[in-house]
Amino acid sequence: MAQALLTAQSLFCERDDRILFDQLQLTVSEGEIWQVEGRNGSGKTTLLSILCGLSSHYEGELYWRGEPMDEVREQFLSELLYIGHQTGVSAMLTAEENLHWQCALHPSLDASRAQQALESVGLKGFEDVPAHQLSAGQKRRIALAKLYMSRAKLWILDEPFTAIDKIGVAAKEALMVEHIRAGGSVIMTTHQDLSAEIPLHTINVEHFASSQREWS
Amino acid sequence: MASSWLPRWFYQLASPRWCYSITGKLIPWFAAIGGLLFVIGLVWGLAFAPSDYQQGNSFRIIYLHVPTAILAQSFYMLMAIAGAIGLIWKMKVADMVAKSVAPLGAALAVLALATGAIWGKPTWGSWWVWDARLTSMLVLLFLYLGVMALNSAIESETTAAKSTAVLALVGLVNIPIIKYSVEWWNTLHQPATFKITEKPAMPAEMWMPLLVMVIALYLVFGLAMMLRLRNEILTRERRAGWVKELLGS
Amino acid sequence: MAFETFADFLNMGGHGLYVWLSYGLGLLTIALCLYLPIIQGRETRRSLRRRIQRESVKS
Amino acid sequence: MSSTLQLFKQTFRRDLTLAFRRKSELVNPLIFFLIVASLFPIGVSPEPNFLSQLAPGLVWVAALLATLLSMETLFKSDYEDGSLEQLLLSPQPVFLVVLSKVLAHWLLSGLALTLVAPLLGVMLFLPSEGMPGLMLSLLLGTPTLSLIGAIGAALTVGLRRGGVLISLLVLPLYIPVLIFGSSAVQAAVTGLPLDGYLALLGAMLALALALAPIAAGAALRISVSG
Repeated sequence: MAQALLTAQSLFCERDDRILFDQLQLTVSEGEIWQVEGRNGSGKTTLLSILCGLSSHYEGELYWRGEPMDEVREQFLSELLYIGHQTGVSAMLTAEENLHWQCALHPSLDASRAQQALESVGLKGFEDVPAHQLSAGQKRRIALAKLYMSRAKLWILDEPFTAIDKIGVAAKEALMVEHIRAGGSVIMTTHQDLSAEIPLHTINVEHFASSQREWS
Repeated sequence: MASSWLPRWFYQLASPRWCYSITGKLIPWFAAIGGLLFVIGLVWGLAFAPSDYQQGNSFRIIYLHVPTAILAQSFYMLMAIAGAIGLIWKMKVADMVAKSVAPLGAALAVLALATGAIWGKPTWGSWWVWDARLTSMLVLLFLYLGVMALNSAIESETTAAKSTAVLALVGLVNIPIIKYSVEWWNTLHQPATFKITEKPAMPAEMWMPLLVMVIALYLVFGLAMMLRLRNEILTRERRAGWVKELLGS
Repeated sequence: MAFETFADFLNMGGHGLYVWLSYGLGLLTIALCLYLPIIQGRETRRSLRRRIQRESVKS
Repeated sequence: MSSTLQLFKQTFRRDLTLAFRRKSELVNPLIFFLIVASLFPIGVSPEPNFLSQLAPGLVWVAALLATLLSMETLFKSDYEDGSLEQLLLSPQPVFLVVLSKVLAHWLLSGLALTLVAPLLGVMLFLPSEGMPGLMLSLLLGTPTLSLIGAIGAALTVGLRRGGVLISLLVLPLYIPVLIFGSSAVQAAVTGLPLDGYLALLGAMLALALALAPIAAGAALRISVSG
């Protein structure tokens, strides 16, 4: 029986007078890839930022390995890799410098694998070019290089494949499969169709949009 | 909200509904007692209290100036503490209290400054003097304006409440420092002026009406705060069943 | 009573302008602080009522 | 523990690198400092005696405004490119990263201003006895300005037009520093002992060091969450 990593119970979130979701349940266990579905503006990004603890605009409970999130937050963060819509790549820094700082922030990233990671995402030879001189896809690839360096248990990825070509996507898919085989798990949103071989769990945010909630 | 050592009313206070109904019951009392005390204090201070031997009758401005100055400061404290409670216990009502208090505090600070300035004219011969009290009241007004500006600049209600709470708390830490530094700066720059209000010993017939006015203004502005709070509760809880019931009939 | 006549009271020993100006401002401010939330409250209630009616028609 | 220290150093180095790559942001506050200080002789009076009396306050006001001007960029680009999210998701304490960023920022604004200040002192006919007081008070006062400014920057980072707002929030909090800073210069000019003022500036710095990074960290969390 795979251990439950991240559990969300009766999550409720509203924005601008609109209920994005209510009574949302989600349990992400070891070895699972979850895809969050929903139209644009349905609250996918919001859900991800709630799950990783960036947003506090919600009601409900979050648990990490069965413990309340508030009590084990540090532990959770040290086992988390998050790549958001904004990738966290500074335009004025080179790929190498960007990764270097990320490694300092997140001890779960293995700094010694930075070179290899950049090579894997096809940025060999671009290590010392400031990111603003790179294309959008290349910039995103700097962030995605973290996937190759990560020892984190849970990956939360928000549209990681924007501006990434097919070969790149396939490589990341393979990486994710490898990650879940090793007992990790992934929560992601994407507009791309993932290859059929990936064991995919899905959750559609819109299914939770209608609420019977009695406002207290 | 797991800790149980807090008294029960604290948790009840957390419920907007309870808060709405209790303020509804309190408002008539505040209005009646506050209004009565205000009239008593006003007549007593203006007509019956003896005039000051040095400043004459312009001294009577004290019955407005000092209470508003005291209230402006305690409202700031209230705002910061309510903000802190909102931050720590995620109590919605506390956020609403903080938001309703801010404009009243600013109005009080303006009033304290205005009466201080008007008092300054016959006392010092000019409308404005960089006296320690007036200066620190001016800074307090700036702090209020900053809090209000931040609150109105942020669209999301919850984010606005949290941000202003942080700012109000930072201001609260700063108030004693500002007060001290301004007082010290003032003595450095104008050593020989006499203070506007600090009298060695004010006779009872002078300070009694002052006390009445302080209490009266606490009640009156408490009333104003409750009125604002109730509006805030209704707007923020507009989708709650009890609000619909209340307004639907 | 600190004043002999009503005129004295208004005059305030020559400082009438300052005293009455202060109290005038004070009363005005207090009145505004009470009046504004009251009319605002009326407006809020009215718009919320309309909103509730709209919703009940819809459903 | 060593990884925490490592993060502090890395952030510091990163922010210095970033600042040196955006040259204009580096020199803009300094130019602003010079321009503001030269507005007063032009706008008020170029008379040396008059200016030398105003000089302590003028230099301090100019330094305060220049620091404030440079504050807005402290978290802005990190917010825009998502670095701030990464920072907040670090298991390391946020206040430490904030402290490191402020330190880097201060080196390039506050310290730079302190070093340029004597030039302004000369332009405004500040008596030469006042120079050590000017330098020392700025040295102790500008870090406090940066620390307090960081709170304002953190509160307004998510807002599109934070520029004027940040001044509104932060300037009232700068008043005690301004009072003791300019008084220290004044005392130095008149030959009075400085240590009292410097001690007060130091005490304020200590308080700001202890509290401001925590407040700024909380404010960042709120801003990113919103």
